[in-house]
Amino acid sequence: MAFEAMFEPIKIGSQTIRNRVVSTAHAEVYATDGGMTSERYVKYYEEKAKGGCGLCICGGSSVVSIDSPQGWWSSVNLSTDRIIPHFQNLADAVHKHGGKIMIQITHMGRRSRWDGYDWSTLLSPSGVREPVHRSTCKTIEEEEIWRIIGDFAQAARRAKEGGLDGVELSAVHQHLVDQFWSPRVNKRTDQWGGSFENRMRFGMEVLKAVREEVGDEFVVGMRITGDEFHPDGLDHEEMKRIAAYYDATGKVDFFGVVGSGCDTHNTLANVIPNMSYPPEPFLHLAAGIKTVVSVPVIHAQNIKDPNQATRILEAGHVDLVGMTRAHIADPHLIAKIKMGQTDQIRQCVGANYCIDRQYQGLDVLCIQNGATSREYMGLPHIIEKTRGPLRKVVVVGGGPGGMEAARVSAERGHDVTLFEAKDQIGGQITTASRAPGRDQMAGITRWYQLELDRLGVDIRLNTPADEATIKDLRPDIVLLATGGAPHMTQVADWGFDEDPEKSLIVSSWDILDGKVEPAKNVLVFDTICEFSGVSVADYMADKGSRVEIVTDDIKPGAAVGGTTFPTYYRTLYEKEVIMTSDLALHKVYREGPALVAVLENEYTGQMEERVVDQVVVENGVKPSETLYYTLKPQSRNRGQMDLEALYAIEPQPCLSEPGEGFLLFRIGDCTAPRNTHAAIYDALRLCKDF
Amino acid sequence: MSLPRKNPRLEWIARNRLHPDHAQVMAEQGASASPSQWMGPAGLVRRDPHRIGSIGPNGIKRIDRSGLLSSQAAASPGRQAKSEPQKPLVTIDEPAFIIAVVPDMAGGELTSHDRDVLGMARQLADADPARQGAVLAVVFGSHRETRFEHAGVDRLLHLGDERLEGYSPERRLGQLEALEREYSPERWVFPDSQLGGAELGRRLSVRLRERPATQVWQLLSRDNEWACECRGARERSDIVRTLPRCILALEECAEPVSETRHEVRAVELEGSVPEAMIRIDNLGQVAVDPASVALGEAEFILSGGNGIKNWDRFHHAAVQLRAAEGASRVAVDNGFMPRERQVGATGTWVSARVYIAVGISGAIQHLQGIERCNKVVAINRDMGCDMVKRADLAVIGDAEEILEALVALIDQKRTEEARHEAA
Amino acid sequence: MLNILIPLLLAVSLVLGAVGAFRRIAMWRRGRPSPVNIMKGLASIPRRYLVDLHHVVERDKYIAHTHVATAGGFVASMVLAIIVHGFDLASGILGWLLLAFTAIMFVGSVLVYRRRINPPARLSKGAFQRLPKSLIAFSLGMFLTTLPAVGLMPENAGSWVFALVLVVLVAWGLSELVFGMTWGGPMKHAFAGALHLGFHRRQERFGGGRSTGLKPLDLDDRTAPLGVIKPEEFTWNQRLGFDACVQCGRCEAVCPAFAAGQPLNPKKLIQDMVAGMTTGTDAKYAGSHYPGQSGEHQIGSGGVLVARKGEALVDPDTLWSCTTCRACVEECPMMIEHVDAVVDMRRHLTLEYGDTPGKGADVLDNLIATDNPGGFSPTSRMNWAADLELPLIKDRERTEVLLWLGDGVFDMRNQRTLRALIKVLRAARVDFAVLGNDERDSGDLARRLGDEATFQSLAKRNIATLAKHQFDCIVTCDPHSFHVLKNEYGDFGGHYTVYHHSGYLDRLIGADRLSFAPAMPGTVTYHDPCYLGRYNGEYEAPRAVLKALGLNVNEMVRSGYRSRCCGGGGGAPVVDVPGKQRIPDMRMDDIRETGAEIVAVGCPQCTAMLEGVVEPRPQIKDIAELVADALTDRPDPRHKADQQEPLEVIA
Amino acid sequence: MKRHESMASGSSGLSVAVLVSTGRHSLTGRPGRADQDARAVELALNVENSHIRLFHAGEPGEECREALRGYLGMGIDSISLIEQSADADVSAALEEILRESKPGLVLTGTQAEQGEGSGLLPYMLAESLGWSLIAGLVSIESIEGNQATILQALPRGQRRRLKVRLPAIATVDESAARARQSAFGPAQRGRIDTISHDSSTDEALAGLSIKAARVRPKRLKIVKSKSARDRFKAAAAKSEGGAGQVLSEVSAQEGAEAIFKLLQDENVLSI
Repeated sequence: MAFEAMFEPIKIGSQTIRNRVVSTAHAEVYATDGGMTSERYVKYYEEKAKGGCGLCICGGSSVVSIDSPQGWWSSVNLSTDRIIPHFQNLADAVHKHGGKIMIQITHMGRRSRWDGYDWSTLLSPSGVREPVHRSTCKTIEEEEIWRIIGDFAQAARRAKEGGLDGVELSAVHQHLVDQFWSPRVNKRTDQWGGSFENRMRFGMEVLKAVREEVGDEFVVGMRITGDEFHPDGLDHEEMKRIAAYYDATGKVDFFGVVGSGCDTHNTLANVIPNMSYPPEPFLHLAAGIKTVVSVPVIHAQNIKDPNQATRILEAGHVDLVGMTRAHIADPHLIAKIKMGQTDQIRQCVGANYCIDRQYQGLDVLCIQNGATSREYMGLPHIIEKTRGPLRKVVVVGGGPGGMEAARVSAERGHDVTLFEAKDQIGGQITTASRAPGRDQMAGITRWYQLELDRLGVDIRLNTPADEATIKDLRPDIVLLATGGAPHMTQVADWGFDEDPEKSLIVSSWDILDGKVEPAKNVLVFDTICEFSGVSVADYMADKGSRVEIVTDDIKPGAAVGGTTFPTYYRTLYEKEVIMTSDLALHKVYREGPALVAVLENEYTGQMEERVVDQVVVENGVKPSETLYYTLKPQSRNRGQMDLEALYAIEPQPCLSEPGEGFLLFRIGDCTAPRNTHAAIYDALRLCKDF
Repeated sequence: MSLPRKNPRLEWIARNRLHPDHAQVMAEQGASASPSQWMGPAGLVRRDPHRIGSIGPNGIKRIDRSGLLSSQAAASPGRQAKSEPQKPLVTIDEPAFIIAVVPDMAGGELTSHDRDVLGMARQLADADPARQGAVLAVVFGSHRETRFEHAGVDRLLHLGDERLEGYSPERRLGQLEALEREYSPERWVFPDSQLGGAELGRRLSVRLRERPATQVWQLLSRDNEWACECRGARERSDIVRTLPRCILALEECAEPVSETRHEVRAVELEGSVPEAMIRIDNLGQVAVDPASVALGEAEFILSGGNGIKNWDRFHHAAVQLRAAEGASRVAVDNGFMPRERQVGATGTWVSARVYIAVGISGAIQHLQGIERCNKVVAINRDMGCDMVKRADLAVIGDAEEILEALVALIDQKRTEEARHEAA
Repeated sequence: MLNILIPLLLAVSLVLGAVGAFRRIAMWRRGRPSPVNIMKGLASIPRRYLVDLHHVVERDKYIAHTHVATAGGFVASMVLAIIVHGFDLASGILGWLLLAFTAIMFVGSVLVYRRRINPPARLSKGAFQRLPKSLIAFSLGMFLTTLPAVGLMPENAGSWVFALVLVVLVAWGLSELVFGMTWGGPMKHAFAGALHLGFHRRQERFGGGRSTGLKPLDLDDRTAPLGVIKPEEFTWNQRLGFDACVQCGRCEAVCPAFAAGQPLNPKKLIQDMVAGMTTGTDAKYAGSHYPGQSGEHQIGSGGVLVARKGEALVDPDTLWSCTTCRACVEECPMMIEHVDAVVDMRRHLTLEYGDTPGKGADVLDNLIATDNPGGFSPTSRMNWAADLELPLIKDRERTEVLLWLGDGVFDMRNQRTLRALIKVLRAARVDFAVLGNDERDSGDLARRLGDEATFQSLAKRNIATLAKHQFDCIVTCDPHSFHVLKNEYGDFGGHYTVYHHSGYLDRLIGADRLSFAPAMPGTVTYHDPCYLGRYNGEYEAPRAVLKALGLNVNEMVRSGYRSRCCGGGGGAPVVDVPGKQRIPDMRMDDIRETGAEIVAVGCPQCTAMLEGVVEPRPQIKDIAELVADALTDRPDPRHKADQQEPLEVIA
Repeated sequence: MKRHESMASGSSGLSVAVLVSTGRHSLTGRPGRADQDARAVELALNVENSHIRLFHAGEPGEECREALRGYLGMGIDSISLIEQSADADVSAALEEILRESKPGLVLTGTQAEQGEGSGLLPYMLAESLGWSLIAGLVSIESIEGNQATILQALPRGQRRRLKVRLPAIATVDESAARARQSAFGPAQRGRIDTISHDSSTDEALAGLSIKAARVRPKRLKIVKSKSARDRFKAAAAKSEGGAGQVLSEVSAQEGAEAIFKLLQDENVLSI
């Protein structure tokens, strides 16, 4: 039996966990109504349990006190007994499938925002401000310390009464407990600061109070960091000492270990390592903690693959592996391993769409899986075969939308043909994956390629579909996912020309796709500020160009999420890319052998120039609509989608209406440029009822 | 670097922002020494943001907005040269005792196991500041190790006699006995490895009538006395015992030396070593079928990725090179190679002496899987790919042509060799 | 002349026949002893012949009618001929009767003759090609000879030439049919066959019974041979059984290994056993050989049937190709026990030489050291069910059902079946418990691989474990465990009521303890596991369960007692003898022929073998999975459960 | 020495002694053949024209006998069981037996599955008997006169050919051919001949504390820097070799030569 090590049950405290795989605590941003778990929340975890996950620890940063605001991230609020019946639903749903569920409880101290909800005064041991949340805070008083200790105990009681299997005390990510631990934040000289014992006191009192309240049977764990990576913070040796100190009490049932602190943007990116990181980059820290504690150790951070998980477990570095993003990408991960379908696992690529949304206070979604966290709406992870008529479905365009449309249609049992003009499927994903450190994006395409092959989809590469080729196939449904092209013509003075010889500017796609070689001195003008601009700058600098990236927005990469822009910045600065903001590209003209780019200051209108060899422009996508307008008049539905049905996740009414000819739909960027998730989501919700 | 020429008047003007010529002087100064900003013909300021600032006296980039010190600018900004920090050198002139270590020196270099064992020897030598010991390494035959000083070697006994080259346990034992007579090491430490240490260590122990501690995996300090923990009963038990004189230690028995340099003072055996009775003749290594060795164990791997177009030729090359075959995840997903050949974090971790990556760009998972390889060769079209950055040797060009040339070269050498033998 | 010669011929042939019979019996008796009740055995022959044997023969109507006419005609003619001609009592009805029977026999013989023109490949040729002519000669000769006796023809009619022809015809017929019967001619089957029916080593098979469990070896008796390597090491009645073979080749036609091109042909194997007892060579054998083999074979040096090195009559691969599916036994009109012979010889190879091929040695080592064939830690048996909280029987005073999980606990595929079964049992509120880590492999695999010692060790320890607990019955989803627990543990003192899960589910459905949602559309076929069907006669329950789910079963051509093996039995996948094609692929072709989208199975081995067939192929689902998928939550469960009467079969 | 030569190559064939120990299954601890010792027996059985004797020195008991039957089942008629106390140093007894029985070749496993398992015993015997010692034997290629040509195991599946003077004691590597199946019949019929022998107590044994082995995970990358940023970078960065040689714009031929040279330097090419 392969992957045996993953399937050996383990006891955590009184609970037997059926396997070694954990969905660790993360903020789901799904709780509603004052921090109550909702149907959406329950279904999201039920799906993981159904898929075989051993232990789910839900509710990242679920708060125990009312002065730790839960509203910003729609996290769970354990400061009131109102939560108890909600937990009962959650516990039943997970237990029904043999899973175990615990919740992370915390007081976030200074790590929050104060400017909303109850306009709380944030607390911290010494009133030191936290950079990531730009939050100021007061110095905590003795009375407040004891109140919060009591709040922890009450929160644990509520989890227990709600039928959950345990709580995880968060002493990581610079929450209140580890704010007391860290000399970086705790400058106190009273009994709560200074010496090791004093810094440990708050966490110890919390642990004691919680244990006292819930008894020995209920699981109580702690999540800690393995090294804060701050010069004035807690290092690995100190963390080992702390872990051993708490372990010696016998009151802790497990430790979860995370590498890196996260109170700066740069360290925060470590906590949820994106695709530019090596696999399990911080395993050594968790393994170090394991050498000093007597209870099981959980480690998550870039563990996504069953082979990788097995290797880690077999080696005995830790006892359980967190595969959290892996479960967001595919909650049926474990079931697929057990079914011998490891090649069918939709593997997390580390795009961090999930966590980057979370930091913007948006619900957690997966870049490549439209069903995740939409289980409550009835979006399926497993597409069932249709019981209705089998149809001929033609999909035009092999980008994310087209691939998902072809996959879902084929899973429904239809006869699917996919046209792709290029020599490989993937669309813009392929272009995106060419940038340094972004190659994992291609993993999305690889999964689709394997699935489409398995489902027997007829993929026609190097075949730009036209009216005749499509109609030759006598389709019942035509889906256009033809994407678009770089939008280079918006400003005439940029000097774009279809003829590359004459054009003064180059698109970022042409650079990344390798059609145009990077020149020596380059100006990248990026008005979109998503991944594409910083990617192309990074790519060119990597090839040896001197690059300046200019934007008229507030900073280059402004729209790149909180766990990803730091890794771009690390590499851009390292390669001496100049990042300039607030300047718009006004005009490009030739002067002798050089190009001169005229930039206009967004706020003063002042002009300045750059003398360069090449000007690269990233101005987003212009939809390709020609084919659509050719086919539209001939289609039964005139290309229209019933939005009410679409948004309600219901079948398009036209599917059941009789009539001659084909139905026409278009999805993704050929409608309006959005993103990968949007294209995939549209394809899924539209095609699941074909 | 030439000394900067000074013009005190211009410096004065540059410092004096109220001087009427200030702007012009500043512009001229900049223009002569790579300007960062100047006036373009269209009357718009032209900037070269790459040129802003210079390297200050501390070797750190400095931007002098005051202009006060700019004339002293020495160098334009650029990447700061990285230098390896020099570790302190430890010399032990009169050691209180000797810890003798006999490293395996596979391939003429210290193995990682050797380094671990030297690390353990270091612990034994340095434990008591009042009684400082020295680590003596015994090296047989020729070697190409250049970093003994970083591995914690105080004394090096290099026995270069060519008869000690290769597998020669009986002769080597004779030399170690001589060493025992002359230096009476306080302890003998061997790597307990199939490469030689396991055998030589046991031979010496029984010769010296010492009961060795074998498969030692950690030292323990008990009441000012050394003890050790060993594996016993084929990995099934742990045995704690007082530390004997002869120690055969497992990999990772101790951290290798990393913070100090050591003297590597050469020593020699004074007396003559009696001729050993030789009962074993080494007839040399035997070619084995690479397919019979597990991928994770393979010594030599030829690995193919997306850049391979003709897989038959790849397989042919692997056969000719007598290398085990590996593949990137992409090649496996695309169905060109079986799943069990996948190298990387999501496949097999390999530890080859030489790993040739053909047409593999080097996804981060793949790079992790080859972390333990000794030498990595990249054959790739893309000079900027991560595999080329990782490689010890990278050849940029058409993978198939290069492979074919390599196979032809090997063919040619083999024929020559065969002719040579026949003659 | 005739009235002298004919009685003389009769007398001579009878005497020669008696001598031959004596010698033949003595030859059989050179085998190992096997106690039988002689009188009872002899007395049982007619009924067994006419009922049990005919029951099998009747599966082929043409040959059944032919056989009735020919054999019935001959027996009657012979008896009458002795009376009519031997004692010259031709007058009256007897002569006419003799005429009638010889005429019937003649018709039968002609039918036999027709069968022999372009005979199917399974039939042996050689002497058997002669037989119809001999039959015709006898019936014709005797008919014509009798004509004068009843006065239809004048005495001494025709010339002496005619008389001589008649004598030759009768002599020919008598020599083939009377003493040919005991001297090894093709009619040997009648003589040996009749006695074999009487002295069969599995008496239980007659009268509709079933006897499929292997006979134990006495391992404590150090002098007893371990299995069989020489012909004399078979029991005498096994030898008798081999001699009963009529080389009809029905076994050959149904043998999955033969069809797959593996070197096994059950008919040839039995003939090799006969050759071993008699001539020591297969030179005269005129049927199909073992696939991939040809030429003559002699008994090995030292008189061994199977040679480890060099040549003998039987190659070890022949023995290891057998899946022990019992199709040959089921099909044999002479009720010969091929599988017993195969296992007897395997026993010798394994127990004496340790010559179990392929992965056999690993599997047996694992069974010895870990009590499961995969070598998994015996303490990890319940790992798969950590989340199911299964009740352990050791925590219970008694339970209705002891759920025997089998080694499928280590297999992720079979874990799904087990989960489904547990879901169903819970839905039906069955009071069940498991042995947990105390369970061991049932010993089936070891026994089929010939390792009787390991089998007995496992069996005895399992029986000792079971003796510690109180339960009403055992339920298992593994037909191999089912068979061993039900039919083979008895020899070691383990007697239990055992159900295969299909049978038990059928009962639960019958007792209205399960309710289902309407069946999904789609066609289903059902594959009978050998160890459930042929070994235990359970053909109906699985079909009844499928019917209860609202599924229509599209039967395969080969189903029920004629089901084709999946290739997974008898340790065949472990020893893995190569052939021209794989048995499961052939079975999948059978399945595809039905057009079914789902094939329902009831055995972990079958599931594994069939799922090993490359896709695209129909889905493979265990009956338990189909039942679990169709379950609906019962309304008002608690209330009903409290008043639930226990199933009468269990209580 | 002279006498030995006659033993080793006389007309009666080579006399091979196999020293076998009692094994324990790695998962269940059940007694049985020790894997390497069984491979040693297998090697001995494959030496042509040889006379094989099996010796076991240890505490007789049911478990011991059960384990020894595993060897008998390989088709061995008898095993000599030299009775020793549980805490005995068996080397003296074995030395004496070997001195008496004068085998040409002694085979045994590399390491025992029970007890200290130091693998020292064959070395002690070779030293005190003055015989050759071979470590890591995988197969015996030929025996001519008092010379044996054998293959020795090296790491990573590699092999080395050695010519050894007999008499010799060889430790058999776990990569030697696997032992044949042990059959029930011969295992039951084979004899275990008990030989009484004085035991000399292994005094050192009392000083050892033996426990079940702990899990010892392989070392992960070491990031020891005192600088938080260095630790951070070392963990988060992908592995790069740094100072590798890059050959661009060279012919395929030149590229191949550079690779060829590296392969030769690293000694991975077998030519």
